[in-house]
Amino acid sequence: MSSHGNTVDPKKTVLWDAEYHGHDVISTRSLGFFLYLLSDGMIFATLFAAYGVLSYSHNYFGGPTPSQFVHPWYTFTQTVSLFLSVLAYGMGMAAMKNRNRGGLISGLLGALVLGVVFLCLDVHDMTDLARQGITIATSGGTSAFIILTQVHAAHIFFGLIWILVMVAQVSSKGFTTDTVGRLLSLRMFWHLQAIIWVFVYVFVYLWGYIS
Amino acid sequence: MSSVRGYLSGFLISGLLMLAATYMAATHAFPPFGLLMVITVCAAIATIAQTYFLLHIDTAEHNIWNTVSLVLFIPLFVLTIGLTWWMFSQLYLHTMPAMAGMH
Amino acid sequence: MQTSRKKQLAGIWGGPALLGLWASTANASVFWLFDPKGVMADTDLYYMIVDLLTMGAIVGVTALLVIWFMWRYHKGKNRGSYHPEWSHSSFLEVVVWGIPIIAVGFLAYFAVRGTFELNPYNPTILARDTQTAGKPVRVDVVATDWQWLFVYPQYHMAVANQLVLPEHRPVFFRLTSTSVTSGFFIPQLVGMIDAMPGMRTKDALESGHVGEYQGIASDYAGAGTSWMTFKTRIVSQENFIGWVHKVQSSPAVMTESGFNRFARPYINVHHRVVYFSQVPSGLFDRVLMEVMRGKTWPVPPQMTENMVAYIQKQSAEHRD
Amino acid sequence: MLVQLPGGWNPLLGRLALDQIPYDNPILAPLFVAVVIGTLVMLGLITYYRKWGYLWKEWLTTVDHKKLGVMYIIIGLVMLFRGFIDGLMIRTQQVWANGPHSSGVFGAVHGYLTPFHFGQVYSAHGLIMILLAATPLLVGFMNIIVPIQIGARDMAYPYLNALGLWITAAAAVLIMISLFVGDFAHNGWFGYAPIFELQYSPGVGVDYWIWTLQLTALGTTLGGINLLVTIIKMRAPGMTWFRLPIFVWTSLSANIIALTSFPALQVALGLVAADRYFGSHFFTAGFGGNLMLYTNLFWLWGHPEVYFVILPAFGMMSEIFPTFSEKPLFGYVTMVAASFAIAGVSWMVWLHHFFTMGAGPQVNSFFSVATMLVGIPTGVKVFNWAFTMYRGRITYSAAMLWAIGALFMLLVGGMTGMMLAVPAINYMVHNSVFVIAHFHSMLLVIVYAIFGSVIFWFPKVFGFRLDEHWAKVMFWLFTAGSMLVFVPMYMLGFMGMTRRLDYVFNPAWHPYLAVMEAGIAVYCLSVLSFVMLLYVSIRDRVKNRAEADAWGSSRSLEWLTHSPVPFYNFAVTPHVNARDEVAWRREHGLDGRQPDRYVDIHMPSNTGMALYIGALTFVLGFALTWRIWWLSLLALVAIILLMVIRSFRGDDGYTITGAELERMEKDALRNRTRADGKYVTDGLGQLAGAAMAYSRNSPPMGGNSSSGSQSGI
Repeated sequence: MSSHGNTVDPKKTVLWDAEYHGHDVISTRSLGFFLYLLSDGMIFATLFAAYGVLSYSHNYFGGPTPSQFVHPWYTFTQTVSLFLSVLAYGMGMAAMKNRNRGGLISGLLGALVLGVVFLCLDVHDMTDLARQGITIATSGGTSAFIILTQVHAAHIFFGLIWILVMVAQVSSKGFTTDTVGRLLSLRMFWHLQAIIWVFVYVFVYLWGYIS
Repeated sequence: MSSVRGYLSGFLISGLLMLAATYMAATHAFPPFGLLMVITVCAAIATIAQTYFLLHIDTAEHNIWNTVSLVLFIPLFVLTIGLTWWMFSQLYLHTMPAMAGMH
Repeated sequence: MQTSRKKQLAGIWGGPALLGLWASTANASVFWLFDPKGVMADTDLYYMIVDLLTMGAIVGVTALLVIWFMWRYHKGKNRGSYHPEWSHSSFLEVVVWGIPIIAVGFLAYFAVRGTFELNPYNPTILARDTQTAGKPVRVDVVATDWQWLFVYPQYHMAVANQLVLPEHRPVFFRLTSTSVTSGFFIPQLVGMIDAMPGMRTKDALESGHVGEYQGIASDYAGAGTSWMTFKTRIVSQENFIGWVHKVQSSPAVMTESGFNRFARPYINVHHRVVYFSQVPSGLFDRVLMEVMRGKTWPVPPQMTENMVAYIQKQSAEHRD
Repeated sequence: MLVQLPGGWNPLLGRLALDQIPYDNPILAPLFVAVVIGTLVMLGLITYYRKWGYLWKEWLTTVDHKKLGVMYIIIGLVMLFRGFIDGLMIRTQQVWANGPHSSGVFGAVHGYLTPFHFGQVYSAHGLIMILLAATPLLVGFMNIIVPIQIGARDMAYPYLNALGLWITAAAAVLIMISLFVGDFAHNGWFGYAPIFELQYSPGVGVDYWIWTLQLTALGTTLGGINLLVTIIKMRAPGMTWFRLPIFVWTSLSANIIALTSFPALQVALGLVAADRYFGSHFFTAGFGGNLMLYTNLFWLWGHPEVYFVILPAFGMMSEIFPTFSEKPLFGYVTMVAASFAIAGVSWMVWLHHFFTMGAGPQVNSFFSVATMLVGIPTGVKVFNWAFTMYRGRITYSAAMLWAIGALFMLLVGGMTGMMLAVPAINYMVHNSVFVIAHFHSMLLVIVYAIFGSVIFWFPKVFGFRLDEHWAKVMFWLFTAGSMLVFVPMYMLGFMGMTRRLDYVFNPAWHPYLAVMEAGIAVYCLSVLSFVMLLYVSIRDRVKNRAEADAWGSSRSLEWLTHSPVPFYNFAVTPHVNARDEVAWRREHGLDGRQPDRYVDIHMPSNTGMALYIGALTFVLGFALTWRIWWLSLLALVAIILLMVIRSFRGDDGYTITGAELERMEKDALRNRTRADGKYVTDGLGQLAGAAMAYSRNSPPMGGNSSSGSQSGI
């Protein structure tokens, strides 16, 4: 605010900063990725808005509603496997802190396997629904239900590819600025999927089941 | 924070809350509206626990911008969902009188 | 500077030319929005004037202020003193925030009041109108691709592409569409409301001015939108009764299967008006429900690639 | 899972067939020939002058934020021209097809465009002007100026920046291809449900529209993240929040909007795609869909998007006014607050685009009042600009004229905007040409600000000023054109004329439409004068050579470094001491002082990867449009593979030593004082090279095989 001071001594004023090397690379990276994740969160918020609008009883067009086709305990196993996957990833990150490469890789592999379990359960659920004639084309309500859950599943799918890539990178390169930065970004990505799953699970599966 | 204990607490809190919510929903423990309230509370606590223990959102200096941006985003999520739902509940009320209120 | 002055003159010659244009056609009836003939449109104009006066005052003063600053602080002309440091004034800050806040507060009051007065589902302004005489007329409006069907349930009759209403009687519309969203708009009588497939909106109007007014499909609905117009005639009560009798003696009748034919895509280039002396009761609700159940009247692929050819085909089919 | 399609489909080519090429269309076929010849001439010239290598090394693979910004602006200007031609076609159709006795040709009953073709023209016009002209132009300026204004050496993610550019370019190519292969959507630029459903739009037009929009959304989101992180993390020492130039503040608020709102667009379009490809029922009238949900989701993005494009324009005006008033901006803090107030309120107003939906008076009242709130900070901004001129010393240079023009346009647009915010008025003018005139007034604010900025910042990027005389000629012609087109349009709005009429049924409107057509002719002259402006300026570039501080009264940090800006922006990171650093240094006699010592700096390497991925997104969009499933899958897998490959290779960048820097800086200073200006005198290629006047022989390359010596990209 007091930028226009009266007297300035040209010899004492700092005009250039040769020693300035900028900012910490990893935190700059993770901020950018976090912003991406938030915009991804907005995608889910918009999908939830759409789901809310399309989950009135007339939106199911007289057809099956989630209260008829959701099985809470089945989906709970999905919840458990996703949470365990996230936990495994977290254990891997704790190992990384101790520069334990083997621990990290086993954590990643654990997360991978449990993520695959989650995805298989989801695919099984969807094919089961399709067999009962409940598809994306059944009614506006089922369209919203299936898109919302499957967009989440698609995130899991791409996360799994990324985990695979990171397993390969950590094995070949070890801990570099690049790999550590990416592992941190992936951690945010993976953990955010768990947070979003809480909403999907509670407000789409459970609420759909009870209403 | 990014310790084994943090991750375990995050897992246990959210896992148990989801277990409770699933149990109550599966057994229809309360009337629908009360049930909705209860599972909403479960979801809220689980989300907060996960945000804190897993995403490490706090006011530490290297995280501050992540926290700031999250705090700025949350009202937008609420506005997006809330205003849309309100708008369409009103629209259904006005244009589909026979259908509205059958949520 | 000399040359730029000339250009400046060249640049603003358009102003007087436009004023001349305005003057040449400045009989009010060209400006439909300034020449309302119904209670609803009257009220719309009232709010427009309130808003224009408020905003015009602020914007006008601001524009003059800017022009004055531009003249006074022109570099080298030495008309105003130069204060290179001056960039803050608490008083002015309060003023620059205060004026818009007051103006917005003032207009917000009118905006909310107007929204309720002109609420298409229940316009309170109609209830307050003292000239109202007689019981309301009800009209069910069905927008198809690309015609209007006006059903008069009280008289068990329907008219395509023409609306005739008695003066001094409130008219209540229910609107829906068979295909895509369309807009119902009679500039001199009532503002726009969407006619949406699978949904039922409402609107209302009342007019004390006998005459003929243009109705428009205000929302883009596909190839035939530009021709999807209808004349609205406000007639005296006696003439209205006479007209109703005329329609009721028309040979054409609307049936359920007839409606399915009627709703097929049709570009009304010849401004065809059809009177249907009979209409199955509950047609409006049935159309609404059918559309909700997924009935559509699809547009054939590429049908409008060559419009002349399509119109010929359409005429050859002799559809009604 | 996939829907049944009307018309043919085969596994190899999808819906693509020879009869999808409109070779018999009397308007498109000659245009197609012209485009082909033009492209061949361009390619021939590049080959003849042996510029392929230069083009590849300096532009196609660059990650330099300035060159990327220049390319954004070139895309924007080209698409602005395309959009203008569309506008010309719309105006010509309306003035021709007026009244029942008007003639018709080319299969149209009246005028020369069939309704279906007319629908495509105005849909393309709107989409192009908003997303492929205004947005790239503004993103381009943010790209060029923001990093220099905050004293950064590049963006936070140079590679992501290039990726954003090439995805935007892919979107531009996709919409241009739709002219010659297949057709475009006729549902308006924002789309109407359910008119874009397969029953009402069976062709590929809507699919082109979906994927073009998706690509621009993706590109803009990437750019938005990049600018946000750059502003938050890359500021020079001493550049505290309240020393940021207003353009940086408005860029920050604009990109917050972009980041938060574009996902809504992606969802809206994704759901349209689900309807069209998988037969879901989000926006159908029947089967439990809700067609207004589409409108809701679209404007959930659409309205914030309006502020995304207007806020940077406000920032540009806030830079131009103080410079040519020789005074700091009045009410800096208020200006910042106003920008964020606009950004914040932009999330609560979107329903005013469909007041006529009939959601009831409570909903309409809420959104009406919220909309009016936007008027408060906008009004504050206008007053602040006015008081910046007050007690100043105003020079009416061309840039200042454009900024003042923008101010007056904003007054008109703001006033009519406050009318539209009142539902009682909105019911009468919604979907009328009054709305068109209103938002064109607002978009003209952006266009005026952009042309002002082109003139204002041109010397910073290219090292010489644009010709003032022709810049003013263009300004007055453009202003006359705007008057002639949009004043009658407002009048027609009061007459009740609705938008998108391909046949104008009321002959009383004809004189006004004729005046608008005349305005279009004047606009054409202003386009010609823009070409003339470029020609004369390039011809006289030596005479118009610019100093570091091109206007002599500049204020913010970008004017500290040389004009043109060297590829490393600042040889030594400046230390910021004041809000308007350059003005502060000038006032204290510190201007022109150079650093006394140079240290090594680190720069990112060039890479072709972004270009490849951009090209693949085009392939993906094209394949999805035509439902060529194998190609879509191939493109998607290739994109993922390229990303994985790049992540394995990493980007180590390269180092410029202090000694090398010192030599380049000395050269720059010598060049600056040399009268003959030799380094910008040989041909147009060198003109573009001006921005690289200090560059090393060739920047190191990664991403292609020719540079095996590099450790990474």
